[in-house]
Amino acid sequence: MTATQTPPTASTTRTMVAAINDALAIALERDPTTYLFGEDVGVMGGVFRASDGLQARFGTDRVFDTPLAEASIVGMGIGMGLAGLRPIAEIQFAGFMYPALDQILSHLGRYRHRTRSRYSLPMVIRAPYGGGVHTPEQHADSPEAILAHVPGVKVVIPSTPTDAKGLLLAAIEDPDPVFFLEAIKLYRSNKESVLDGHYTIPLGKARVVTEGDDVTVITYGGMVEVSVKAAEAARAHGIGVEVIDLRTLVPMDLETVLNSVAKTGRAVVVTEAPRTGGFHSEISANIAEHAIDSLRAPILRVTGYDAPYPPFTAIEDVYRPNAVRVARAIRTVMGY
Amino acid sequence: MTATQTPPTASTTRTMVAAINDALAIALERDPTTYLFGEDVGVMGGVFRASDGLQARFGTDRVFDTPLAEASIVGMGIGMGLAGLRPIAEIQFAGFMYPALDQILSHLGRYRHRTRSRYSLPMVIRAPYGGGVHTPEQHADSPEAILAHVPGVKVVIPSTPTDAKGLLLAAIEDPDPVFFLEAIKLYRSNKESVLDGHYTIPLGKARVVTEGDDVTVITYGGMVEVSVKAAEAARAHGIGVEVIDLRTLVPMDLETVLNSVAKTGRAVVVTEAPRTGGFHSEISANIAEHAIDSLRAPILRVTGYDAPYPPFTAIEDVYRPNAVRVARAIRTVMGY
Amino acid sequence: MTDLASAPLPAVPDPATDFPRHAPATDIPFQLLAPDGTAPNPDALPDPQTRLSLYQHMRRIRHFDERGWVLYRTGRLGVFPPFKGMEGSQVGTAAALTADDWLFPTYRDTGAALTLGLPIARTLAYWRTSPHGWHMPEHLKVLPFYIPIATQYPHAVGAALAEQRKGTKNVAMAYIGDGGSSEGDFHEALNFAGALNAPCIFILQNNGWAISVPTRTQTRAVNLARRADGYGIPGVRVDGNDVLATYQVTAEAVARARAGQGPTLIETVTYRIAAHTVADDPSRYRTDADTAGWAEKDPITRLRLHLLAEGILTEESDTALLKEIAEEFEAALNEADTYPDPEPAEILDHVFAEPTPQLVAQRAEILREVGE
Amino acid sequence: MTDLASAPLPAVPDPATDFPRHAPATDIPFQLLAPDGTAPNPDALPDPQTRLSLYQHMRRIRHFDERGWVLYRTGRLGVFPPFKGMEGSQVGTAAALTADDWLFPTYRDTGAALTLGLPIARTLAYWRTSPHGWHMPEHLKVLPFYIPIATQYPHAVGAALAEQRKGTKNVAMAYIGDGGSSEGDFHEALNFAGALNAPCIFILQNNGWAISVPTRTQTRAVNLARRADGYGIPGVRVDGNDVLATYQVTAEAVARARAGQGPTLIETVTYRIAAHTVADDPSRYRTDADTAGWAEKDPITRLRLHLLAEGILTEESDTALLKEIAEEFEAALNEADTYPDPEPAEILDHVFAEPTPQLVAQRAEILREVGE
Ligand SMILES: Cc1ncc(C[n+]2csc(CCOP(=O)(O)OP(=O)(O)O)c2C)c(N)n1
Ligand SMILES: Cc1ncc(C[n+]2csc(CCOP(=O)(O)OP(=O)(O)O)c2C)c(N)n1
Ligand SMILES: [Mg+2]
Ligand SMILES: [Mg+2]
Repeated sequence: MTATQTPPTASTTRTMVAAINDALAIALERDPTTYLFGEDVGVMGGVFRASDGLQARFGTDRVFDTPLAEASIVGMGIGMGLAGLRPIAEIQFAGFMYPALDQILSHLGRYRHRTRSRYSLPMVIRAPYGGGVHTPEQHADSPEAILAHVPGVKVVIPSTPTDAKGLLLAAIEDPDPVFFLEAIKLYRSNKESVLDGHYTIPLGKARVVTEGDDVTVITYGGMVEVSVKAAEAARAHGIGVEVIDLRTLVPMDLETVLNSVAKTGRAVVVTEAPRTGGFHSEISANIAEHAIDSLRAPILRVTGYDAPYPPFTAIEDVYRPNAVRVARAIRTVMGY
Repeated sequence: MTATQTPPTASTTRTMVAAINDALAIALERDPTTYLFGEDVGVMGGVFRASDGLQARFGTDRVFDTPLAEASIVGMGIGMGLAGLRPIAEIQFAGFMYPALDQILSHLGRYRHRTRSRYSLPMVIRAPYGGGVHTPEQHADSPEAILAHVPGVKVVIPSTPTDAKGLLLAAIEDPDPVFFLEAIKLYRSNKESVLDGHYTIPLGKARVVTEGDDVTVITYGGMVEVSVKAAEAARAHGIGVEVIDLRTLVPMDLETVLNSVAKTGRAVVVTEAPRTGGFHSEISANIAEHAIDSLRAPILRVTGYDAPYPPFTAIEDVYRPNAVRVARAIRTVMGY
Repeated sequence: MTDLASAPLPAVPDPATDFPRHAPATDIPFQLLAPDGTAPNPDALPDPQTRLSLYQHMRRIRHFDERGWVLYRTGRLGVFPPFKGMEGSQVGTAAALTADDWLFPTYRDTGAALTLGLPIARTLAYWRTSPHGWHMPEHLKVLPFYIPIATQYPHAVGAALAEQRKGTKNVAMAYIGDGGSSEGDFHEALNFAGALNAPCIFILQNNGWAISVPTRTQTRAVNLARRADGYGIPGVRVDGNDVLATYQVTAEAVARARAGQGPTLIETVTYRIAAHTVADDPSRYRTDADTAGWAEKDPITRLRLHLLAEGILTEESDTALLKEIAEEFEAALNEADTYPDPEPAEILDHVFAEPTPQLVAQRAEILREVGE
Repeated sequence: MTDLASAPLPAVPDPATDFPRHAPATDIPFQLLAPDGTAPNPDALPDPQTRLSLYQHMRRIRHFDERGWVLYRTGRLGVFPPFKGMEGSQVGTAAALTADDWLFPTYRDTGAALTLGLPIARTLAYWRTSPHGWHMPEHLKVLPFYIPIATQYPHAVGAALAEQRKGTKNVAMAYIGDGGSSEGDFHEALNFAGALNAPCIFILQNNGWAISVPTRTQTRAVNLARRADGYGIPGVRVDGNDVLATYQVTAEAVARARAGQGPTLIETVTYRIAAHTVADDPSRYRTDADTAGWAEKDPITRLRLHLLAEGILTEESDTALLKEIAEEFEAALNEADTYPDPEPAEILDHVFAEPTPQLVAQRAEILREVGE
């Protein structure tokens, strides 16, 4: 964490969504150029209550509901960013980012480049993503690989309340556009003691969650707890698993990944996105390019499948990787 | 190639765009349920003349200009597909597919799945892609990785006139949605003798362009000729390069790739898309997962960079991989 | 009425003779029946059998909605979006179609789909998130409820265009909400349909809310039917709680579309009396003052008063109807209970006509997983 | 007039006193000056200095367009989209702004950007695809020409909203074409601007064509200004070849926006006399019959006749003006010629404020490559 003017002293037990709410409040409080908007973020405080109470506190000018149109939520944010504000947009679910992909691909990542830094876009786009909580069709998508393929945007995915708060504040203060995806599954499932007040966690630095000498598991967001569970199971069998939480997909902290793989010689990548073209493959390709000599086993990918995330509650858990699947991959690379 | 009722006998020298035009004409002729539409495809015959003469021949009902709105070009095509037609849509440039990404991600690949095969979408979406010809901003994008990450759609990218025709006819006859990306650079740069009449080339089968024992180069579309040039240069230095033209990204012909890598032990992947999250990484990850034992060197990626394709003519060639860059990668893996 | 599911829909009128008047896009919604059930112009009403039929359908879908809440609370139905108060809008529009026409419903339009003949059991299966609910019956052209907002509008244009090009007289009808009308797809679809003269009926159910966002925040416009002008197509604003008026303007639009006269936008002015979904708590964003007055505009009460006054319905026949509806529903519920749970590997079914090598391998992974 | 680039734009009128009349959204475009240069209502015209200034600006951008063709043919300019015949539309709208306002031009709107003060040398650099042309001058809020269609409209809403929230009186103006008005972003932006009361002026230049697609194929609507009704905002249809009328309705809309009265949609009815771009061959899709009559509606000829008749311009002063314009242009061309070519590694500049490790490594790759 980065030192700040007013170092936080006390802390409070918070869920991830509460930590996000806290971060948004701090950002709105500290910087009058920040604005928060999206569908149902104002009066209602967001469908997950991430912005609960913020409109009442900061007014309808700073925190407001928009019409229902994601392309323009992002597009309007771009215009606000050009004009020197710091827009924070919420897209209600990551699967509803799709109407905004034109604005994202055509503009969001290109503005600094196409104006040779005359303009920058210090915009944050938050969206809940991922499965595991029996949401309706298209509410459980994990489109991070698409966003990570857009030059000029950063992609952040936290896995703990503390990280969520510090990374979100760093994202808001970043001079460039940042996607901030929040695993729905984690919103309320875990609480932890989170520092009060302002602090940031730098973008682009991975976190080593568990240390181990035998296998490196690289993952992020909602798959971190799954991977940690698998690591614990493996440890019971004497296998040391180093779980790396990337925290930031772009820029990726390749150094931490490569250092670990250099030590373990085995890598498993875990995401809940569809297999073909997921960000897991990018991680894997980086290892295959930069650490081939260390590798003692294939790089396995534990992921969703090449089908839409199923809207069929009874079988959705088959799609989303669980600790058993990760543990099997760990055993496979160990037994290789 | 696949045998057909009326096996082609004669052949004609054709550019790739002429071969595409021929394929479209044959499809429209053979199957009255095929429809061709998009911006400027009718009266004008397309900005690259891919549909030249087709409206005059098949009428304004079958071949027609739409209003300027890509989301609805795809969305309307979906509706036509639901109703049992075979829509063929042209998106004027792949970089203008972005407004349609919502329809693509939310629906195009999901219809068979969400209706349990009650409905299928035998739709083809053609678009020119890629750089090398000094087009304006956003006219040189290579978004194939995004499309390949969409479950339920196929992605085809030809590299020769003969392939373009046979693959396009196969795509049109496929019962599921297919993206067909055409490298602008190749539209008129090469001519070859292309069979007249109807033939298809099956989707999902790669083509070994040059054989070699030392290095496998996996690529597609506009990068095939670049890779072949590099392979020729390498051969002059006694290095045998096997260039594989994937032809179909989804489904990928992994078997052909793995067989080659098993033989050569070295792999280089080449695309012109941005580095992070490109389809090159998917190819690489597959090799790292399935052929680690064969690998004698890192899997190198020769690609575009993590910046927008530059609209600055004077330096755009720095961005797009050329034979020198591919040759260097070949030398690197050989010298490893 | 013996088989409610296949109860005949009212006969569709001939535009030339039956509807010489084109409902104008005034700000005041077109109405045939006042909230107290009186009809200022009795001659303008559809025939008695049509009125009764519309009432039966409204009753039937209201029962679905009411039972849905109970089933949800007892864990026998998943989260679903209720449509109470919108029966006039949903029945009045869907009833103007035949089974040969296309219906593109949103998640809110269970009632419209039921009206056109979607079996109750299948509908329950959908809201139970069973794959059976997604496989639509072959004799209908009803699409599974759309979850993403507005994307169905261009699909309807495509289906309508396909019918036009095939030379049939079939039309496509798509639903959207006040919120959905802010999305770009809404605009594009209306413009495409106008430009291509597609036989498409666009129903915009303005129910006052998009989750927590009231229509006045959604747009500065008061009259959303007026948007049609911008595409050179007719737009009609109708009282969606007046099923007779809604049916009449829709039937007219359908007839026009069948006659090759192109698309129509119909704004049905109605109200979302209930929560956004059964899991939503509207007290977080609206007060009783917001909803005041709408209960009195209930579409069922209104038509019921009228039918009783006209003698088309009696208290007795109404009671019999309710009983029949309840029986039908319980039978369907029993049927839905017999649908087996899906197999794990079904998540990979129906991705492509022929599974790719990747999908074959992934299916094997799943089977290994499950076998363990 | 000594410095054309910084020639003062006409004073902006006060809405209360100068424009009590709100131009109605009739189908007949609002006009002050007939094609023959006569003014049916001379009292309604802007003051003589404003008229002269608008003429000077039109002349100046016409020169750019004409020289552009020549430079293109001799390889000294890249492909660019000409705007001949649209000078009334571009000058009449942009002239209503000040340098504190935002301008979101499309590739077609070189003339509008020049009018607001974008230096000619920089503009030439853009069409030479030099990075110098993308770096917009700090004293202006003009964005680099938009290549993808319609996406600028929501940006303008955001910039306008930002000005509103900052409490300034600045406005944002965005251009779009008849083709662009079919995209979803058009609709969303107008609705957002209405709902949020953003001080935004939406200019829809209806020039009859979207590459090969005529407006009648693009939409069934004849009057695109009417679309404003659907968002509860004013819409004005104006003769874009009448720079005085265009200027007047735009100045009025700007004044309204500055006064907190929200957005306006202005359809300027004009014509793309020339090809889509200098590399396009319109004979593939249109005939002389299509373009017939439009040459006579030339916006420059029209105002010139009027100014000469009124004695605001003389043949002599006109000749002097042309000479001055030509000199200014050649000086700018010389300046543009001095701009150095970009360095190879510049393709990786300006992606992020701080290059990521990945970009640092990729830059090293390029430098290795180039060094070889
Ligand atoms: C593209 C998209 N954005 C957001 C959502 C989340 N969402 C579901 S319903 C809804 C409100 C829709 O309001 P309206 O269109 O008026 O329909 P109603 O619910 O009133 O029937 C929103 C924002 C979604 N499903 N799809
Ligand atoms: C999203 C997108 N789709 C397609 C294109 C290709 N394209 C460039 S200009 C043009 C026609 C635009 O017509 P209009 O909006 O009327 O503007 P005009 O060229 O007449 O000024 C098209 C289709 C594009 N640039 N962006
Ligand atoms: Mg609503
Ligand atoms: Mg135009």
